[in-house]
Amino acid sequence: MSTRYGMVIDLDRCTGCGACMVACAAENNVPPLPQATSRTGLTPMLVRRVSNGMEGQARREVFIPILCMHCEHETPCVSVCPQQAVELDKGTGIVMQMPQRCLGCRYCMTACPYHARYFNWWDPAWPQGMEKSLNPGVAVRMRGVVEKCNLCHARLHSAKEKAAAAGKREIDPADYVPACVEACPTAAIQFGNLADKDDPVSREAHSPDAFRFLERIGTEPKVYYKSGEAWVRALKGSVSEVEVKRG
Amino acid sequence: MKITRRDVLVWGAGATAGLVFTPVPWKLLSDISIWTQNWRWIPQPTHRPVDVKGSFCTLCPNGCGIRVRMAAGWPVGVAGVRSHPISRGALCPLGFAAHQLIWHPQRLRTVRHRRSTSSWDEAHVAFAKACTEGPVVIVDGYPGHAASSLFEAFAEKQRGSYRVVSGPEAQALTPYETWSGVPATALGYDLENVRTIVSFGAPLLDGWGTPGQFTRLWAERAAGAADPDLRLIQIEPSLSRTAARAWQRSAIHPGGETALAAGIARVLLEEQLVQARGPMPPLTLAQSAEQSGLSTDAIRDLARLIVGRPPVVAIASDDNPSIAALNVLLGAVGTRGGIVQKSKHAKSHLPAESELDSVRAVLIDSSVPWDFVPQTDAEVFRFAAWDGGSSKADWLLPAPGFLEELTDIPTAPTSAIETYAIASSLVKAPPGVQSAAQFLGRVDPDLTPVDKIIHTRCEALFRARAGTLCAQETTPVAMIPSVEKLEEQLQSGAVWMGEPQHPGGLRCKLSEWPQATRSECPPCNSLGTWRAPVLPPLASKLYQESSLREGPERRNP
Amino acid sequence: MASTVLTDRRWIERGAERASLPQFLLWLAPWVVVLAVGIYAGGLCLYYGLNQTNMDNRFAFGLWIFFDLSIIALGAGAFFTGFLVYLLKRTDLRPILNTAVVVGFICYSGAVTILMIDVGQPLRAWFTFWYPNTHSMLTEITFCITCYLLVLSIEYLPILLRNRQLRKLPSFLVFEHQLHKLMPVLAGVGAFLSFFHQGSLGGLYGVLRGRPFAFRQGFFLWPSTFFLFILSAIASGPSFLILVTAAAEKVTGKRLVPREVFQRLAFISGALLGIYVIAKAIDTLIWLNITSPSLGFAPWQFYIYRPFGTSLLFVEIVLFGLIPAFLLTYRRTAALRGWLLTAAGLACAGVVLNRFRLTIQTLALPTLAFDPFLQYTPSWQEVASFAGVIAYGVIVYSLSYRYLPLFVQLKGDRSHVSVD
Amino acid sequence: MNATRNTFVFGLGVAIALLAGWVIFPRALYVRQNQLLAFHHKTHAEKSGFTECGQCHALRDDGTFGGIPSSDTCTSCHSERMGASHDEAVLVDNYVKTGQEVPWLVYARQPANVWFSHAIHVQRAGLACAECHSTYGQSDEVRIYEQNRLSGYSRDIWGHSISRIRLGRHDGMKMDDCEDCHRRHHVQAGCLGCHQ
Repeated sequence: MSTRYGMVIDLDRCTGCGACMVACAAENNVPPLPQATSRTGLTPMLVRRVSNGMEGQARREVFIPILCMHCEHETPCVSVCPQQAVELDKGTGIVMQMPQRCLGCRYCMTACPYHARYFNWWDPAWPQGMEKSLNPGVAVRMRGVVEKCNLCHARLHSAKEKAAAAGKREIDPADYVPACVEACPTAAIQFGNLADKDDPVSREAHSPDAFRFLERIGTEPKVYYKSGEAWVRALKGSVSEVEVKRG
Repeated sequence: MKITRRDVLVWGAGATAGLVFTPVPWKLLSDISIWTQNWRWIPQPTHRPVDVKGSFCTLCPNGCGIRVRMAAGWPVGVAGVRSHPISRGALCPLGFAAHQLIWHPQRLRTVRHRRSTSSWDEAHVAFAKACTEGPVVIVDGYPGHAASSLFEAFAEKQRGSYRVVSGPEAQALTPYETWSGVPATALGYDLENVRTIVSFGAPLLDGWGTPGQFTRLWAERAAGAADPDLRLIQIEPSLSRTAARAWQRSAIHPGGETALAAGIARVLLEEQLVQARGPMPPLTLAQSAEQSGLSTDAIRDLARLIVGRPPVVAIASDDNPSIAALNVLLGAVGTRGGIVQKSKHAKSHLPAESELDSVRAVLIDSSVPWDFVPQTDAEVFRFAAWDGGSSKADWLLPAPGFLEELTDIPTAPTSAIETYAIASSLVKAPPGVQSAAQFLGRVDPDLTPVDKIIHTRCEALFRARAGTLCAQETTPVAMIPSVEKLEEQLQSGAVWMGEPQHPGGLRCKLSEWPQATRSECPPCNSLGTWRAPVLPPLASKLYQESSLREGPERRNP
Repeated sequence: MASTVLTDRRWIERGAERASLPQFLLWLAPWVVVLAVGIYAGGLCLYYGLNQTNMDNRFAFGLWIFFDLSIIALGAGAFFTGFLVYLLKRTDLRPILNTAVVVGFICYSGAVTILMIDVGQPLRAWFTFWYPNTHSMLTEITFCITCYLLVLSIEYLPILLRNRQLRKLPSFLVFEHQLHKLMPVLAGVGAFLSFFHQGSLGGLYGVLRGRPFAFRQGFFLWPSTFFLFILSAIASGPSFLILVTAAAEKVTGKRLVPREVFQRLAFISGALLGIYVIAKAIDTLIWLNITSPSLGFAPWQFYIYRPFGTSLLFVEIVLFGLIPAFLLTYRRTAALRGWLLTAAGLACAGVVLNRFRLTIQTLALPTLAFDPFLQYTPSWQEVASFAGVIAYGVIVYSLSYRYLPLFVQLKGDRSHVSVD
Repeated sequence: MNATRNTFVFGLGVAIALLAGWVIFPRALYVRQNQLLAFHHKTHAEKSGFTECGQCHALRDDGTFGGIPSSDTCTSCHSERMGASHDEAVLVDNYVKTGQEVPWLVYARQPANVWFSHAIHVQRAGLACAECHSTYGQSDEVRIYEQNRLSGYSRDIWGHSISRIRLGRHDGMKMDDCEDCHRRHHVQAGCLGCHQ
């Protein structure tokens, strides 16, 4: 049975501390560029701050971690890439971006409704000496290519290698936990195998409070969100739907 | 025969035609695109093996447990440690990129005297001279760690004095010290057992105390529930990230905390919602309503809500005595789930600000926040690993940075349980770097060096045979064969945890409602108790590449 | 002597009236400057990377995609005229044919240049041929445009070889003659390729399920925009030819093609435009009422952000659609030069506006409920390279006009070449 | 006359192009370097009595591949000079004694974006080392390391036939070669399987 890695992010638990963002950047050797802005930076994991549009005592806010949703069906970015630099991995369900194949046309970025893809506008650079702190097992991307969340596949690699060395075929789930999941201080991000009915994550994914953003587009994202607050769940729709709900 | 222009053309045509049938164009096409995949100016990580070392974060007094991934002798990643009894696997966002700080562009590498390059010898001469001429003050940021006792010993011998700069959480505990006589450093919050928390602007979910501790508790016992087991009531003028996630929230006028505390106290006493019978605050309910910006009814409801689910504790963001007094009324002092005494042998310290005139020199340890500037005309020796800029200090002395120095980690300020840990130095400090303790050790060779002090402390722990050692599995100290074994385990990331003290024995005598004082320290910023003057470059993403946090502005050049 | 140095008479068609060389150079000078700046700007983008542009992660496609889509649509006149002349045997259009080829060549080569500047790793562009993803519209476009540019170059060659001097080389003449026999085939191939990539350019955004403003239901594997793009392209192509030729006539102060040709083109353009607009209207209705609601997007939400109100829709369909369609087809108005040119202009404006909305508006509109509406202003580097390509077009056209027999009817129809 | 002359000149062009392309170009494209020390696999195998590659090139506990043994492995025999050769002196004085690593040129080094696990290919799939590395392990030669001037890759990656037509069985370590082998063994990895 093939694995389908996915996440359930409990928005009620997210305090917006940003640990996931930093841990992700450190794990994946994202360069700290002084000139990068909120629109040109590289944030494979990005926590967004969203309010219910009210003011004063009635105002509510929620923090929404946005990463690649690893769409399972008609994955928008896979079909558009002209040279097979994007792939939905058969074995794991991870949507995979190959920077070394990418020609930087950015068609996939226009295709992604979640804006979870990022372009290397600059050559990656580190302050003098800091390249020694690069994480082994993750290749640094060059200027002019697209990158995104690969579910920390470097960790999947070492898990596989460890299993192989121990003569096992299947990896030990404990060995493969993405950086953001590991970093979350409130365990708001749950990671697991959606194809496995008994996996807590696939159970969570079917709870009444669970939802996915822009579900109706029909791309079957594998990153679920959950919240007890109706106004937060309403955010899954388009502007129009939310407006309608807000009345 | 002469070569005509036509010949050249024809020859060229032939050569071009021929070239197509050689590897040249095709191989070049391939190699050039491979070249774009391996640009020489783009650094790549090392091939060397990775091993994981257990240690502790020294960037704030809370000392969260960390796992450091090391390759080729350098740290390449930081993660939390689940088995740590207080931080419980969590780190603040800044911690996850802290290993970059070694390479921070603002790293201080040379001794500077009034902004011009100088040498350690000159600094020594200057400081030794100062010691002979008059009293010196040593300012420490992490009271209770091994270097602290070295500082104290030195100050004593030099007829100087030892002062402490404590963070907002610790300061919030000072009123109880004045009323009970128990030093603030011996107090802590019994968060594990509390069921209602009234936070007067304390950033509980935003780097307050040991970041992992409360957020994890809140996530397990409060998050998302309509009527949670742990009620978090946030009283704050603005919609902070804590307020945004709190169970209940009251927006009050800025600075209205004191008045509101008084108002709530009055309601509690008038409606006899608590055992205490006094003291009654001077403010009438109307006055406190007017000053806090809540209606009198709102204050009444709030008071009733607070006592609705004991045990309850009020947490202030600074040393506001009215809020402390409210805790006394609520019976939250010296009781389960309230403010408890964690240790018997903690000392109280002079705050760094108090009388600094007629002092010859001030030596500031690198653990002291960069923005602490002593109000004195004495000669200032400032130790720091990073140059935060615009320093008034006469001497800037490069200190070891993150992971570079052997130090021990005493109990975290807010913790209710005593802990002890050792952060061994995993990385060789750059040349020309010296800690304040080493510096003083050279001035006065008779001082016991830090490693010795740590060893004696381990011996003390071993002899006491109390508490447990938390690593992957927890083992009672009594089961550990030798002090060497104990020290070795501590060196490799284990944490010693003392037995929880019986909450009783802490009594606050409060005859009259305290006068409102000007609060000394500003409320914590979103950096929590972060002490380094710079941020890890990657952490600045939070400010620079997302709208997640507003300010402080990126602190890197 | 000096006069002979400063003259290029021997390169110019016998009997053809051309401005003096200095005059001509004076005309070229400003364009050369613009081209130079454009090349510099393009160089900056290639050397320092795309941080030179104002594009960003959310506005990942900028000015260039709009530019490419527009000029390729306008360049459609080339293949379409060839198609009419060679395959539908509309020989009365022959006089415009050479212009069509040159214009087409300019547009396509310009588009490819811009494309190469605005991808992050141009040196890897060949991967598309080596590891093609057959599901991608962009693969289809890359293949077709590259091949068609080749075709256009071959079609351009005989015109080049007919230059007075080059003609003198017998081998060239033979070659040119052979090529000429090939023309119908090439026209056929060109037409085929063009139909496809014009379509796939429409598909480029039409397939974006994640962008409900652009997404369209399809027939077979192609979204409706695939066919709308073909239609709009072949509708506006001839109009553009009219404009270009008219402009040339204005500059040179000569009558270059017989009026009937203009009439003919106008009618074809108008008729197709009419069909296009109707199809477009129907498509819009289907999209507004079925496609986008089914994805959870209410039609009104696409139009609440200024300046992208419903007024644009009206402009595109009526002002730049129905009206020029009428003016171009109605014999009376088509006969009046003023009306003719206005109408042609409107028709071209229509297709350009359509490309603009599809490329730029799609990216500006939010998808997630908490997305902002985005602004984007191109950097000078983008604008300059844009202008550079236009300058390049003017220069190539001027040179071709001066030294090549673009308007062969000047000496009667010379479908077969005679050596003089 | 004219025609024959043309054909001749044209042919000359073709000939020169072919010569340059097939003979000069491959030489010009690669930089040839000697290893710093003349290490002989055969001798070491005989002296040590090792029979398996894995006895020196071992897997680490976490399954990662040890690669070329570190210089302290040499210490066991080369703690003092064994013979008068210059290389021996260099090895002992500059590396064994200082504990520094010998800067070996790695013939089979893959670029940073490739993730290759010896544990999976050797341990689990049971491939013989020679499958990829040929029999260099038994040879007594010290190969010259050829580096591509443009890509910086070792010649072994592209393989020694410049046209890659009729490559030796163990020649070439390009993605195509990996894919061939995967196809032969019906193993599907996907991009993610072998790339970082």
